[in-house]
Amino acid sequence: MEKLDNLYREIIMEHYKNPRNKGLVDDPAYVTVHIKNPSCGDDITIQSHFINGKVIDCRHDGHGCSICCSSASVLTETVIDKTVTEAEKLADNYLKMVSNKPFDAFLDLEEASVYSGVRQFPARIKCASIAWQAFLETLKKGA
Amino acid sequence: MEKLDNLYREIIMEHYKNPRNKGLVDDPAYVTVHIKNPSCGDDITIQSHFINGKVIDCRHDGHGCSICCSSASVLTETVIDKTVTEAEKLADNYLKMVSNKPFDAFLDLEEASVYSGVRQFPARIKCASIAWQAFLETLKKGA
Amino acid sequence: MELNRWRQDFPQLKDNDLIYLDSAASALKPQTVIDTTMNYYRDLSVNIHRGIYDEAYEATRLFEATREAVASFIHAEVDEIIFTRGATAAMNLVALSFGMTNIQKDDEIIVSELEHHSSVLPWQKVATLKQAKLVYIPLDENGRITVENFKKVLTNRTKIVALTYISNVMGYVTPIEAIIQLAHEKKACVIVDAAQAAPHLKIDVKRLDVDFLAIAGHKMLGPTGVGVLYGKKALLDAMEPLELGGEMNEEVNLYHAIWKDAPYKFESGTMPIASVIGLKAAIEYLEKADLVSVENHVKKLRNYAFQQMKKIEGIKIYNPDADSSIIAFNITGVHPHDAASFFAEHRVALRAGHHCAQLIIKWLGIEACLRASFYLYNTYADCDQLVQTTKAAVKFFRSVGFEG
Amino acid sequence: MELNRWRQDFPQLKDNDLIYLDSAASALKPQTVIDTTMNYYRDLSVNIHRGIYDEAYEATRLFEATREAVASFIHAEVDEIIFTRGATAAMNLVALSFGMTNIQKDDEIIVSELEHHSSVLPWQKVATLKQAKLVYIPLDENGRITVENFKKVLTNRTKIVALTYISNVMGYVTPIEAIIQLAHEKKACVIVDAAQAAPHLKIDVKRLDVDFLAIAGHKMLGPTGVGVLYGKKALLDAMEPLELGGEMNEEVNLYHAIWKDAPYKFESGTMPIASVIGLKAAIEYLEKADLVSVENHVKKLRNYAFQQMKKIEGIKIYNPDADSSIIAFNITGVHPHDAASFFAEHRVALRAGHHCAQLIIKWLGIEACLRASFYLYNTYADCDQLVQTTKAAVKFFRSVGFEG
Ligand SMILES: Cc1ncc(COP(=O)(O)O)c(C=O)c1O
Ligand SMILES: Cc1ncc(COP(=O)(O)O)c(C=O)c1O
Repeated sequence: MEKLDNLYREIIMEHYKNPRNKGLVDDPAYVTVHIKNPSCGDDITIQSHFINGKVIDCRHDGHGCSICCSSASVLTETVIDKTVTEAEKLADNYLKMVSNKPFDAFLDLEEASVYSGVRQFPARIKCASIAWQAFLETLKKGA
Repeated sequence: MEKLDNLYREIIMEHYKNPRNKGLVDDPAYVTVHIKNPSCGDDITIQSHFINGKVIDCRHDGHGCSICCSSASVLTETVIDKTVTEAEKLADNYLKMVSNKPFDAFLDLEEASVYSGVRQFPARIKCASIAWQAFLETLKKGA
Repeated sequence: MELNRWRQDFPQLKDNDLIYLDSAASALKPQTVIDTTMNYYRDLSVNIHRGIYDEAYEATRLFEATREAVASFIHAEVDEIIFTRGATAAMNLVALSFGMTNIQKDDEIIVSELEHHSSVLPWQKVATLKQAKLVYIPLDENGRITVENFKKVLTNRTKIVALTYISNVMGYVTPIEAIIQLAHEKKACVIVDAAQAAPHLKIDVKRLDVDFLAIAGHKMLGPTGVGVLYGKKALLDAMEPLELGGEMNEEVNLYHAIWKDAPYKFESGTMPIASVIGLKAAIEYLEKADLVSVENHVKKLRNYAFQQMKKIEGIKIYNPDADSSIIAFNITGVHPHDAASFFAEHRVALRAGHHCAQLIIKWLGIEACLRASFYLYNTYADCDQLVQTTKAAVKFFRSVGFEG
Repeated sequence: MELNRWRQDFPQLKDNDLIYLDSAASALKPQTVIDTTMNYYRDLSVNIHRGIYDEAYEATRLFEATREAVASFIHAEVDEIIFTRGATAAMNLVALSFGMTNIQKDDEIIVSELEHHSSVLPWQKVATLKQAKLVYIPLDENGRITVENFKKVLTNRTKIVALTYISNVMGYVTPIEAIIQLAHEKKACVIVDAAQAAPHLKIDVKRLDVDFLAIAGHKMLGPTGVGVLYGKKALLDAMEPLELGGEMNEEVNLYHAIWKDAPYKFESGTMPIASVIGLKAAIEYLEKADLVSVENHVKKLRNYAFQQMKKIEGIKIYNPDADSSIIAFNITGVHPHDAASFFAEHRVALRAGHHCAQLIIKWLGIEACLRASFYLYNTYADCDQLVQTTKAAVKFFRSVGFEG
């Protein structure tokens, strides 16, 4: 079951059990986007705080499977302190990677790169995607 | 095309062109039943007048194909002056004959027997049946 | 027999003497449609959505691939495509949801006597329940909907215009592009019944700017039990679902629930999965065949048959100037059900009746008629057979005593 | 592998390592159902009704033969059988037509938290629109509907009782016979959701005296896209059709129309002909297999699996006392979607989620669960595979860090 070992990587489990930047803030400076995965009930909210073209903060909350919840945590760590342009490029690239589309392998996805194992589980691509999709929505709405 | 010749017999055409007992009466002594053939739009009304267990009069009106209209005319001629019991037996037997079910070949259907050709046209059985079914309904309602 | 490059793909026409001239009722199916539908039953046959195992994932993928195929076929966005059980259900959904919510007393709903029952009865009901006015476009002397006559009934109170794109009796193409533009000037919403159009015309919902459009799978080479409602995204978003159940909601509580976004909120319960999957093969077939070539072929056939039919004494043709593939006619003095039996005996499959369009039949002043309709698999030989059989029918019925 | 006399009839299980434990979502199809459906497309593929040529007549005959088969399968009269696009559509028809006409302010509608969304959401809507009261039967400590608790909510204002016959999550059989009798004493009307029951229990609508009953074809070995609504003739006669269109009317005029009698007035437009025809083969298969033998087999399998499952540490089973073929469970500390991927990798097809029955999932106090469901083609080997894979799953998830 190499495929499964490849999916449930240590970093993922670590973020699942100890999520970073979890819990929403009640601050109008944050752009909030809520996404539900209609096909399995996963439910994620992402909040982003942009200042001068930079992602100052990013937070998440919600529930769902380990892939979904951990990816929200990894997302926040990846995008915080990036410029909006960098963050958008990373998110695009990440979404391409997990959904098995051609992506830029030279762009450093940092910890998020461990989600490449999801490609072998087409039914789980959505789980790994929704937090990042929600983040892109916050970009669209507020950056 | 023997089958078609067998369907459009002279007696049938004769009744189609010169229907007997056609036109309804406005007399509460008559039992009226209206049937539509939902599958082709044929529309037939039968009126029966029963006295002392006898079919004193039977009338018809409506529109539809030659088989439908002529059979209404033939019906009226066949059942008038029969006892209710006889008429019911005839109608039962006629309906069995046209729908290709076992029927009593010794019972004299008189002119109605020319409708045996319908058996080879399953899609037309309904056409040949509705006037007689309507007559049976008048029996049920009023005899 | 002349070459027809499509005919061989239709298993029913192999080793069969059938002259199939009833495609306006239902089209025959090419082998690819049959195979695609069957493959689902044989290799998958599982439910879609929420399934994580391979078969469920694959069935879901195929199901959604049809949505993409339909969207690109009519130039819509993917989330503007709702699967229904047929064109009838699609048009009822618009009337019962959008219509019942947006129509008020004294509003006007424009329809025509060319409509199939499924395009007029739902609006008859809405008009009655809401005390709105059902307004019929006066047809011209040939029974056509014209832009001129549409202008006569369009008012500031017009809220809905529900019209057929191609009449299933007369084969007329409605000038819907101009009508839609005029209707929109009055802020009226236009619902187009494309059940007969989708198999024959390239439809571009964006160019037409149509608000809602209904399609029937089985008339465009697809399986039975599936249709499509196209609706502009903003209209669908504002519209309440009609049938409630599984898969169409995000959250269910004891006393209230939250729907998914369109199109999913309109697709409750287990969908006709096999038929939806099979519909993609039908669309691919039509795209490969190319609707322009198909319609060219069909028009040539119709014209070839018509030129001979019009010379036959003892028949009456009701739509000499049809734009599309239909010849509506009767043998004078012979009820169409009598006539249809003769054609059936000669293996010519025509439809007899009012074709679920009683209003135009009444407009024509007849009880019913015969309808021959052509499609891509038909041949000139089929036309010859129609003509010969019609001649033989006239002769036969006269010989047994029917008077012309 | 032990002998299973049915298994070989299911092409999907041949030369395949699939352990199919998702029949409560959709049953696999036997070859006869596939063939019957296919034969329609290959040999007929024409529309029904009003067709006088042989193919149309034959298609109509086959279509109506299914109605007879369904009627005899559930002991109804032929004209009490309405074909719909599924169980969901059947229950919506009752709510939107019968319910919207007969429910008034302050009337009470009894449902339960065991309902599938399709059995509760339509009544939630009727209750809201009509300002009626939606009343939930309190479930007992195991989540069961009991006659005792039903008595507690039944009042003189109860107008509708809508309950599932077999729960699709817990596998409980509702004591509907007693409930129907009690409801009728209060003149309330009972709608039974038999989507899960029809594949498992011999249903006798006459003996039950049920007013309406809904069935899903695809769960009882039949094609997708077809369901059945049974209704007592007198109730159907008094009920207005929901969807209007072709074939359901006798007469259409400009401003009013006359419907056909039931069941036809409820079947508008082109029906899912292939699926209806295929459904007959499914019923014949089940009748030949004999539902009592089937259910015996299924119960043995369920019990065999359950006895081993309950010994596995680290899982929680929610319905130890199920009456029917379902095991609802979770691996503690593991989200069911994570778990389902593991099962899928081992070719064990389970469903993960809320199974379109969120109310019972909430009642259980969980977010979602895994569901294994058994049917006639399953074997003891399938059960062993389920048990082994569950054990391996617990071990795997603990090893990568999920805590129990
Ligand atoms: C208990 C129950 N009722 C109703 C339904 C709905 O059936 P369908 O999806 O075929 O409309 C289902 C199937 O999901 C079910 O399990
Ligand atoms: C013009 C037109 N509209 C609507 C329909 C209804 O389509 P369906 O019966 O597939 O719902 C038909 C087919 O009979 C039609 O010809």
